[in-house]
Amino acid sequence: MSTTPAAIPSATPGNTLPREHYLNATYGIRSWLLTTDHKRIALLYLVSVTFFFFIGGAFATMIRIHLLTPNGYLVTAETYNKLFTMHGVAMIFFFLIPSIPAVLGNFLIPLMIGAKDLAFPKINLLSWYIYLVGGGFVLYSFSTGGLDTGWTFYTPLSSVYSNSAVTPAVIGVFINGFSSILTGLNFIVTIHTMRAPGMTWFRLPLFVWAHYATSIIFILGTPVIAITLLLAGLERMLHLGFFNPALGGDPILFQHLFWFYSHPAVYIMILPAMGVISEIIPTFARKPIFGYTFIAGSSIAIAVIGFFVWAHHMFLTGESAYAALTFSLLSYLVAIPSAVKVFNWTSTLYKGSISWDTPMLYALGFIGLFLVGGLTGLFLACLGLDIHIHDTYFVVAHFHYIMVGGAVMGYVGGLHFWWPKITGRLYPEFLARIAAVTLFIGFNLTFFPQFILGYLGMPRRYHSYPPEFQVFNVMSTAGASILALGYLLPMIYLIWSMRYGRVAGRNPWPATGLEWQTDSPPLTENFDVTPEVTWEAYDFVNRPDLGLDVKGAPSLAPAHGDD
Amino acid sequence: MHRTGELFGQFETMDQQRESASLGMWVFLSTEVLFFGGMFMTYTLNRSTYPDVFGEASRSINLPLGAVNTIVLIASSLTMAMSVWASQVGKKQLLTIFLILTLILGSVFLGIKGIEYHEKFVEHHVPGLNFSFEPGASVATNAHAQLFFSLYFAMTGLHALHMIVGAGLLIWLIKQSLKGRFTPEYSTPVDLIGLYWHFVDIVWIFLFPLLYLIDRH
Amino acid sequence: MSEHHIVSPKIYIAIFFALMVCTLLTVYAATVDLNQYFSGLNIIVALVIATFKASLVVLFFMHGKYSPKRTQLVIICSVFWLAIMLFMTMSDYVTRLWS
Amino acid sequence: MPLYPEQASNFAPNVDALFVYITAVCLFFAVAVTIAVVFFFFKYRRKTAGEVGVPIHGDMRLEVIWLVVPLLLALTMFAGGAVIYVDFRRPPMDTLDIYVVGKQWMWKAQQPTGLREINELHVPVGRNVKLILASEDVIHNFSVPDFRVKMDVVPGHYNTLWFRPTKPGKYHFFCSQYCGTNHALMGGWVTVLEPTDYEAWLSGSSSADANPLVAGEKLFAEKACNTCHLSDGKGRAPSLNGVYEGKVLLADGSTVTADDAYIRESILAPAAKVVAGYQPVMPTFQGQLTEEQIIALTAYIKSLQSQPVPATGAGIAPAGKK
Repeated sequence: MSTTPAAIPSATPGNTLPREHYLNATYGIRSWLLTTDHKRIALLYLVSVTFFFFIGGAFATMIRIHLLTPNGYLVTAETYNKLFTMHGVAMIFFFLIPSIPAVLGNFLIPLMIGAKDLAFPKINLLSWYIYLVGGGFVLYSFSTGGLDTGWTFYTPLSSVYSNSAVTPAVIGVFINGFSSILTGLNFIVTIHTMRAPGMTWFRLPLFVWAHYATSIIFILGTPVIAITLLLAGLERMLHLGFFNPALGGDPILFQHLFWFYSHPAVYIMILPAMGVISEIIPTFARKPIFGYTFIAGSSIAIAVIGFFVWAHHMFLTGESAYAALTFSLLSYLVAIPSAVKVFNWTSTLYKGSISWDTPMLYALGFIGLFLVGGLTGLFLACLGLDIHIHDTYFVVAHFHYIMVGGAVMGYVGGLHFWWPKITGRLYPEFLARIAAVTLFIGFNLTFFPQFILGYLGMPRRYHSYPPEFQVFNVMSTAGASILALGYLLPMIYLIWSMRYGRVAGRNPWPATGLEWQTDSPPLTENFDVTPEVTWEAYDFVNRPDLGLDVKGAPSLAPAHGDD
Repeated sequence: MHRTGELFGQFETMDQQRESASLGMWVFLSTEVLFFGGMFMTYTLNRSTYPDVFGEASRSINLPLGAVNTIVLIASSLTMAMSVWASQVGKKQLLTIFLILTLILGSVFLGIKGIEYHEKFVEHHVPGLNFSFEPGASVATNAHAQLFFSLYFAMTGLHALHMIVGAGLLIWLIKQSLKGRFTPEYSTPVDLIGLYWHFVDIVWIFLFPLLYLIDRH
Repeated sequence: MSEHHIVSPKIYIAIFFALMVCTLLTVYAATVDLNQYFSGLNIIVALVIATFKASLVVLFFMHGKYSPKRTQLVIICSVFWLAIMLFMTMSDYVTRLWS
Repeated sequence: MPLYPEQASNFAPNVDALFVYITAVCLFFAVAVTIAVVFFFFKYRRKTAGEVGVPIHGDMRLEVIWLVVPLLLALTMFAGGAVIYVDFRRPPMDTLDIYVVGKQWMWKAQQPTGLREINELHVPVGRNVKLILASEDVIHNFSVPDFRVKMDVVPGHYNTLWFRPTKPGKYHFFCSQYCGTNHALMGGWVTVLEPTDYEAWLSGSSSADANPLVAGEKLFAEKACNTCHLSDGKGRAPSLNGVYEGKVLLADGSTVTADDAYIRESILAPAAKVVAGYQPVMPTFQGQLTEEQIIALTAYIKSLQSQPVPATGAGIAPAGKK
């Protein structure tokens, strides 16, 4: 991207930070570790999920280096298995699932709905501690023998045969589940009861709708994986029998229960990212989102239909062909709301006033990568094709496009978008654009070759592979090194900007949400007085306070509903 | 915890605070439904695969104890409901009495459960500990009976764990109640813990026929 | 419970007795071989009684009947999701034998 | 650099065709959206700092179109996949049956003649081949990319996988379900031979004691099966003559086909499906037989298919065989 004029609009740039805000309200370690302020808890989460991201990233790096050669000599088979398992566990349970909800959601939901805090601030803090305890168990497992069951913990490998430290890992993931549950509970109650006057359901930012949908999954899905892992753990620790085929139990039942949560868990990762994108696009196109109700409704539809498709992970386990047909059909249904979102985002760009700021670059990157990730889901939902590509690198590529291309792009883009609100300062725009483009290129180079590898038949979770697959593995590893740089760069300049970045002011973009109506960084109580909402979501025209050139705008008829 | 009837900073009104607390508890209970649900699913499949052995194994557990326990637990639900009523109408002494009754009934339930577990232990019916179902039972019957008893212990064990947590909460409530903390304006903790207690009762209402009453004819 | 509905102790006691009767009924029903009339009737009867008892507890002891709509929605959702899990999973096992 | 593996089975052309179709539809949408995004990105780039976009809130007709059109296209993909999958899950009747047992970390295959192979599988070209898959420990997956087939190998029950090789040659097979330390090494080669070569290979390397028929017959006596399952149907248990692939009438009035899975179940859980007219007296053999021994017994029972069926052979449904 070349340089762009007027990248940062000039709406109310302040010179100094507000005198008092949540970051300097109190000092000392205790004031952080015992805080009940949702914004501080969000920052605690930010630090801890970043920690796990780098742990998971380190494992990923070793995996990619090992796979440079067919008979990789970096690590043994046993170690390799532990690497990809620990990569999965760290990334999924301790980075991706909490990332956007617990960091951005925690920070923003009360601000967006005009509340002083979440409904249960102490429970919010508790959920962070639960996360830490769960993380502690998992790290203990990683450091005392590691874990080699795959992040899916399939029985009877995990409950009977594995010799690695399965028990502490299962306990850790079990405990961590309650952190998710409490976060979801807090969000649902907060969104129901804490909205400011005038903040009706259909004036809610789409980010909030996305988190409401996510919370449904947290609440109704997470307990199932908790109990399932508990049962598998009991089978291992106390030799009880639930799934153990030696006693006549059915290992496939474990998969049913596991995927009952773990498929919707994919939507836990992507829905909040979709929420972020739904905020960024109208802001940087300066126009209302196209089809508000459809985007909001599709979030709920994804969360609900997402619970009906899990057995598409099990087409080849010997599950009944009738069940397979049903689940395949339902899987195609869940693709539709995602498609609706993409079309609406694209249409929002039409006749917008589009700036090329970094968050917008992430949003566009997200659309591109999510498109690939989502469309390749259609291949996997297809029964006939799944026979061939199931459990190959095609699957690996597909879910990395969704989880890394989608969720992480959304997360990093969201961090940039709200960074001025979180820290009161702007990140360096030029470096940020370079990082965004680097990430996009690195990501595609890493994961696109894996689609081809998958169709060629390379199975996943292989520490060595036939030499004919080497070319694409080398490409993938090369891409991964670019990707790694792309992640390090924002880490460095974001930390730098906390001290040296330009002071942002209340509403640097400007954006329409309530969170931009208060100081950056906000007060501990969020707002001086409880705000009253008199405008529709994403309405730039009837908002003189934003200081935009509304008169010069080509205006259509007055704002009307989208139905 | 906090002083009685205090309005927390994040809320605007007492009503909002009460509604949030109640909704929060219900949402929590809905996760509990799915939490126990995973075990009910495992039970459903294993029982439908081995109906006969499950019947045989079920007949080996002590029905009179289970039935008495059901009655005890439902009675404790009644006293809990009465505590909620007492707190709502401001009968402070009655509240304390009902809470103590609930706690006693809950403890009786746990005590009887303990006796049952002991019986099973003596009979070598605890999977993973010298399990042997019946002298002369075939290898398969033995294996499938282990599935039943694993579920029996996991389900009743997790239920008992919930009871123990509930008992702890009740002790806290009784302390508060003795200090006269609850008034008709402020009885949220009694309401919420009441909801939790009734939920635990409901779980048992399903566990009882599923575990104790298979093919008793 | 915003309106803080107060249920009279008489109702509680009536419900308690109804629950007792159901408990005795379910124990009695288990001792009769109902499967001879219709395969699986015993378990069906047991579950119907249990569901009825649970509904009484939810509606009266837990004030479900007097709760706001959104609380009732939460109750319905939890039962619905439980049903998704049980029925969709069993749909696999039940149809395996068809061919 | 090949972009797709060799097409060496009856499924391969269909799977590839479906792949091309779905790729084409997806490419169309991906390209269309990408072009639109990039075009809008340049065309509507912000010109002045205070500029706002045109406040368009939505369009119901467009929403309906992009709800319905993708749905219809998705249904065609579903249908295409369903056709292949149903074919894949229903093996034809005239198959060459080969038993494959997976264990950490090797594959053992057994030809109908009893010839055993380890991490190798020889099949004739043009024949329908059915693999009957069993696992001795954890879940594995038998996968042959060049045939576009794979199936999980699950401990506790049989899965089947069938294909018809269309091209002689050597093809990789893999374990595709993660199964522990040496998962990546748990693979081998399928060798597809001309029928005559296959016959030659079979006779060239078979040995009598490896014959499951022989082993099964021995087991049948060792485990005292023959004391009840008398061939004249007068024993305490039904005669097994002609039972394989026939319909069996059960005590509860239903009938089942006596296929491999039924025989396996009857050995391990005899009480589950008792033949009409007999008492459930058979003990279970769970834990006393290895998967290979069960396969041997099954092979022996299968060989009784051609034996005369006794008149008193209760349990064999009147409809007769197949």
